[in-house]
Amino acid sequence: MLFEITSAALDPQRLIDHVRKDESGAVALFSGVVRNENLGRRVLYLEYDAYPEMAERVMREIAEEAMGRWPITDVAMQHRTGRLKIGETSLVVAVSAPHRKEAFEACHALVDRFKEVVPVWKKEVWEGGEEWIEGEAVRHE
Amino acid sequence: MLFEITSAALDPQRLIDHVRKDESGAVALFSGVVRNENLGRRVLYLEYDAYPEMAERVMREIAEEAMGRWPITDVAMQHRTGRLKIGETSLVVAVSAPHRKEAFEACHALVDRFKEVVPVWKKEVWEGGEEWIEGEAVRHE
Amino acid sequence: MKAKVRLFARLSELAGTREAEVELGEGLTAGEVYQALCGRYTALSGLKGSIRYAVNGEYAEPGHPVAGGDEVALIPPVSGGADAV
Amino acid sequence: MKAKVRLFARLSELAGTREAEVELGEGLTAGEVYQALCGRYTALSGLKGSIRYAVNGEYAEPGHPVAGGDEVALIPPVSGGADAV
Repeated sequence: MLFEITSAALDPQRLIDHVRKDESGAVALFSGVVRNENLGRRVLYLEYDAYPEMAERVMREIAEEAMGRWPITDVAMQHRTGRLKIGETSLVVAVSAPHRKEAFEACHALVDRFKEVVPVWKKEVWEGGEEWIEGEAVRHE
Repeated sequence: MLFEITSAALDPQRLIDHVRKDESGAVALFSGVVRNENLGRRVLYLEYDAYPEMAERVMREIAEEAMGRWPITDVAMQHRTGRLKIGETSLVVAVSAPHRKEAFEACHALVDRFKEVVPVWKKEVWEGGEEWIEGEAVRHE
Repeated sequence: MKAKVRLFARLSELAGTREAEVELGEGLTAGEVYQALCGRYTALSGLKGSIRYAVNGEYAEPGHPVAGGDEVALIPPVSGGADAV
Repeated sequence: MKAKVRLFARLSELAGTREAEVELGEGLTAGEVYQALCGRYTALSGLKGSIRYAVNGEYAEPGHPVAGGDEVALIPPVSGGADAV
């Protein structure tokens, strides 16, 4: 398992190599990329803030939940902080499993869960304004 | 779009870079990896054969089907041929989309469809024997 | 007896700081630590409904007691990743 | 008037070749091209139920007519990728 909050560029290949095991036939990977538009606004860049120590701990918790729920072999996640341009990768989640169905399901569920509970925040900056985007105020514990 | 049958090592990062567009917020990727066991047999290596010209054409067809069915922005696929060791990647499918749900669904469906119709075959070689693995004899046209 | 408070994202911009110290006196809960901060940084007021708390890096209820040396974090609704949906 | 035939995977091992030429005579279908090959490479016999055909790189029914210069491929059940399920 590998969980990282980092200001450096993310590296999907490293996460694929990390999760791959000799018994895993499938790796599913999600890469979240900064796009040029949101809610009809032309985005200039995003800025990410995080509570790194807690984020890495919560990532481990949700990964362990997923390992208990699906027959998967490993999980790795990275989230980037700081200013990200259009096209840069903010989040990578990789899951390995013997079979692809479980790899896809667990990877998708982990991305959903990440966005609910991992303490990372994004600010959208557009021409003439900016706003901290806030997710649903869910309480999960 | 990018469709390749190649005897060289596959490159997931290149496919991610290829499918990513400024309007896509999500890239889902599948990497099929040679695993050490199948049907209880200890696999030594796999050998892949393909009909490359037709395979690249059929990949394009199923990608276009997917582009018509889901709001996705691009698709790329590579399959490797020749002898592959445990842990080497035989298939990579990458899909970009504005949102992750469609990226995951289309990527998963494309891997399923690839295995039904793209003319690529694998031979499993284990201690003391070998066998061409044959999928379901489906007829889809 | 003091606790360290960490602020992130919109909350840190509203308060103009990413860290603060709060005197616990007879003892405070996580929610009361937030109320104490509101007295000092008035721009933080009125956000109680959307804030979650963490004590020493783990999510905690507003009523969770805070001990001397604890690290309390005010957690606005998280929004990691890139795509909205 | 001849067609080129391509063989892959198990079929190429059974025939001992990856390519063959078949004389079309008065005209043959894709399925008849396979039957003609079975006369030459007897190990290919009996696989009709599992073979699909492609003519010039596109899947075709067994009854698809083959013209001179066409490329006919005998396609055993495909099995790309790595994981079984």
